[in-house]
Amino acid sequence: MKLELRRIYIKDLQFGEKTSVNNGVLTVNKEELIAYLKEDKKVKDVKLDIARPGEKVRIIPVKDVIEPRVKIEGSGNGFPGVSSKMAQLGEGKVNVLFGAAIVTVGDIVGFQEGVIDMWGEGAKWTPFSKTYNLVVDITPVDGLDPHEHETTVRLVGLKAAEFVGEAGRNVEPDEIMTYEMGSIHEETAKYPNLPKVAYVEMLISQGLLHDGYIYGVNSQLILPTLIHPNEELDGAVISGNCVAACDKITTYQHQNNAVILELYAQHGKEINFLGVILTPELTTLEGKFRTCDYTAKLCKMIGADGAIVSEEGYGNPDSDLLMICKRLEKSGIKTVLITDECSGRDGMSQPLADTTPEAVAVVSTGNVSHVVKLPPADKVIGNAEAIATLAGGWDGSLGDDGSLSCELNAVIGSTSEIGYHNCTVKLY
Amino acid sequence: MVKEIERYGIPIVHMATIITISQSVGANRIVPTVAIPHPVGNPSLSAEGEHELRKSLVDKALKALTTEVSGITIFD
Amino acid sequence: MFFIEGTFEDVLIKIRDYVHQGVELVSHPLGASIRILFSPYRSVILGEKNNKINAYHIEIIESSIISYRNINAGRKIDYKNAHDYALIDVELLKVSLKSFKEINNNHINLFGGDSFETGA
Amino acid sequence: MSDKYKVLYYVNQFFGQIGGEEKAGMEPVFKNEKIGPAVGFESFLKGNGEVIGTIICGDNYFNEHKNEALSFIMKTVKEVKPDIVVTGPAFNAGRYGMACGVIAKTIVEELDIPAVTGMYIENPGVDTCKDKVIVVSTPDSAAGMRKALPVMAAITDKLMKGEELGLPEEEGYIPQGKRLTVFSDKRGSQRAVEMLIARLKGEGFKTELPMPEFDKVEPAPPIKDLSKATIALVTSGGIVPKGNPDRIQSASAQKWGKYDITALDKLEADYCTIHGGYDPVYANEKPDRIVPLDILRQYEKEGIIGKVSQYFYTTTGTGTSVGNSIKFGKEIGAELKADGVDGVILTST
Repeated sequence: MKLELRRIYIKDLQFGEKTSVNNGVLTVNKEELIAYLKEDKKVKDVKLDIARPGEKVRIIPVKDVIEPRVKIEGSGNGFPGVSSKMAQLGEGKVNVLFGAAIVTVGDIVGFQEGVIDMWGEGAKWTPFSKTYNLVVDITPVDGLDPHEHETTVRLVGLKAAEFVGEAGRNVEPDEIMTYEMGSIHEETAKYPNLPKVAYVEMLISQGLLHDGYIYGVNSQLILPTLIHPNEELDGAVISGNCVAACDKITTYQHQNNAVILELYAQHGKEINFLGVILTPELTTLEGKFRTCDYTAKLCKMIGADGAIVSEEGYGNPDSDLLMICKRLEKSGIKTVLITDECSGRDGMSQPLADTTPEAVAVVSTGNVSHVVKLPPADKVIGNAEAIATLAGGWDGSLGDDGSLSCELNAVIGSTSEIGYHNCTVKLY
Repeated sequence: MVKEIERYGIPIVHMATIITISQSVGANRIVPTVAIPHPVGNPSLSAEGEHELRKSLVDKALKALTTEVSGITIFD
Repeated sequence: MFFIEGTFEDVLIKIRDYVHQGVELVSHPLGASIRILFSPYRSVILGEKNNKINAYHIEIIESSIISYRNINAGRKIDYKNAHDYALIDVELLKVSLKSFKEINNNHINLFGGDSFETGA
Repeated sequence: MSDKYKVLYYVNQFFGQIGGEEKAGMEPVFKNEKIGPAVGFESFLKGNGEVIGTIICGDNYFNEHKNEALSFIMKTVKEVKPDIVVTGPAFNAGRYGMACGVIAKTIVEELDIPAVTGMYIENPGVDTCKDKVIVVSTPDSAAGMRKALPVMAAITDKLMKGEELGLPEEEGYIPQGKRLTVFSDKRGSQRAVEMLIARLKGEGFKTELPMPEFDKVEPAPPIKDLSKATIALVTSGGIVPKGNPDRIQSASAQKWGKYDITALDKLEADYCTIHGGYDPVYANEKPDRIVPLDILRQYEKEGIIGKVSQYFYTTTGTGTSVGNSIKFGKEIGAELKADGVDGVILTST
């Protein structure tokens, strides 16, 4: 498979008459986009807003982040199986509005958090303070059940990304990234002496607000599955998870999965990258045994010498992460785990909900209970009341000057367990 | 306590209701017991029944003490 | 169905008592994100009572209690959103039950009823 | 008037220039001058701070009369009002290390005054205080004084200036066990792939999240002939003679007790539990539910086991610190060994 991600650098975002890209400035026709999104009969109202890097703007509660793109060659524009017709992804040419993002906000439940601060202290902690964000605030019609509500908000976000992405169709890219990889046999013939590496990407697969989708299939329903890295880069995997703000994998992060990109960068040099195994994180112990055994078996079947395993979430998925590690190590497959940790506000508690001596190589992407202080914003996009959720829960979290202390777990992408961000933990 | 006693070379069996391995106290020989308030008894049984139960648990403990082990071993 | 008038922690402790008596743990006691640990409600599925105590289940419930206490030290339970937490709890429970049934074709009986819940 | 910050120093009888082991029983005294290492220490503060006095106490006195010693020291601290307290360095001296650690930690916890000490990594005093006190990592003997003092002084100076300390290995102190979130120059995915490549090449790598280390003990060899073996009973279930003669704490135990059971066939109403962690009804009804003496005695009579050891040992497990449970284990183990015990049954609740 060969996929070209053709990056058009976006340097500003504004509303205007024609949805278009000119000299790196992305212009969106507000009314047109709203009208398009409201074609969905379940959408009552849509509000659009813009948040640029450096502005004293806070976005809350964030549901998902999506990169606007358009496929100009090859099958399957958008998100097949979800927002567009089914198609095989992974091949062709995609124009990417690189540096822009669609950010959806929408209250599905009252305890949602997920904050993006575009400036100052808060900006350091989220990768999405650096993107030009088109914020889509969705109010569905009354009387939807929570599942329909969630689906509606999810679909609207994806459609908005498709709509905006279309603006890049005829724009010359600034940079072309090419991702090409043949069958395992072909690649192994090319690089017979390089160690073979699989990437196991775990997905929260547990129910409402705790799901992920692969070509539209709820990951709850699958056995671990082998997927070509290009398919994920091309939009095959999307997020339906909006509780774990700090470590959920947003759709944007699937489209730009940092582990995949890093493994690709080393493919043919230091390693032979075999592919991605998507593994659901189920709630029942029997389910966990099944998926963990199956994951290890897939790694063995494709002949992996090493594997990177990334987690999504904290708590019961820790068990899956370590069970997979144990099985891989016992099969002689060298494993590196990526996880965040919950070592308490003072950093002195046991970091994971489970442990295993086989986990000798672990990358930590931060302590989800680490406290950060966020100064008051000039403007809040979304639901200002949701800030109370962030501030709630413990004493001393709201300062006299209006600043608020919150734990990293509320900040989108701060402790990304696919290693999308720079946080780590050191022992002091 | 278990580890320190075993360091003297005396075999020790830990009869415990909480046999958490991850938070392990380092016991090599473990016999799981009935419940926290009555590890080697069960008030819901008759006097004879309870005696038999305790006997069987002590039997397991003695079996553990007379068995060669190479690492954490649960006798149940 | 057992309903425990108390907190998430009370549910975990009750489960621990049962698991120590040989009751199987069917679903994991913790949620998949730290947010869920602030919930006033939690349902967990338990299975049959066996004569044999499952060391792995004990390990899970014990470390779940430790994790719960670590995370909630100094924190208040989020009662303000209790209604929404209840909704999510029941939704996650439905998925767990469905998954449990698919795996076991109902050949394992659930203990006593099906689950634990808190109310506070 | 001086705007220098005030340091109170603590040393033992030896470094306080009173005397050696023969003076180890001396009670604490306070002298409003710099003594011993305090002199050198102050010189490394570069004029930013001054040592306003030295407390000297005998190592044995401190360890044997902890409460009295601490109350004198705390009283002195309250009177002289230092900005920071420095103890030691104690190098690898165990009793001195315990004193330096306990004093420093108590001052931090009760008076909220920062404290710095110095010890060799294996000094048992390290674990008494490292979570609350900055413990500079020193060589194992006093020959390392010249290395230790500048580091202790530099850290003291930083703390007094309100500067954040860097990584333990950079600053020279023993990690306090705090896992703090910081930014790396590489994102997580890159660190993961580099770590994997290092592993695959057989090169060194360093995990960012070490799994808790389980201190394992080689299993002791099994009992060969049970019918000749002496079996001892130990419990953390808090079973004691009624009235709790040794006043063992119901939680966070500070001590253990041993009781002669030679004359008993089972544990009855004159025993009860003082354990604070569970419902005591069942244990009080029948203490054998915690310590199965009845069965063991029966087996002794039947010749299945050689004999039941003369004493059973007891403490409470709830909330008991790791340090104490290690201490109890060592002490009880030594007695069991001396009594020729062949096997131990330890029951926990």
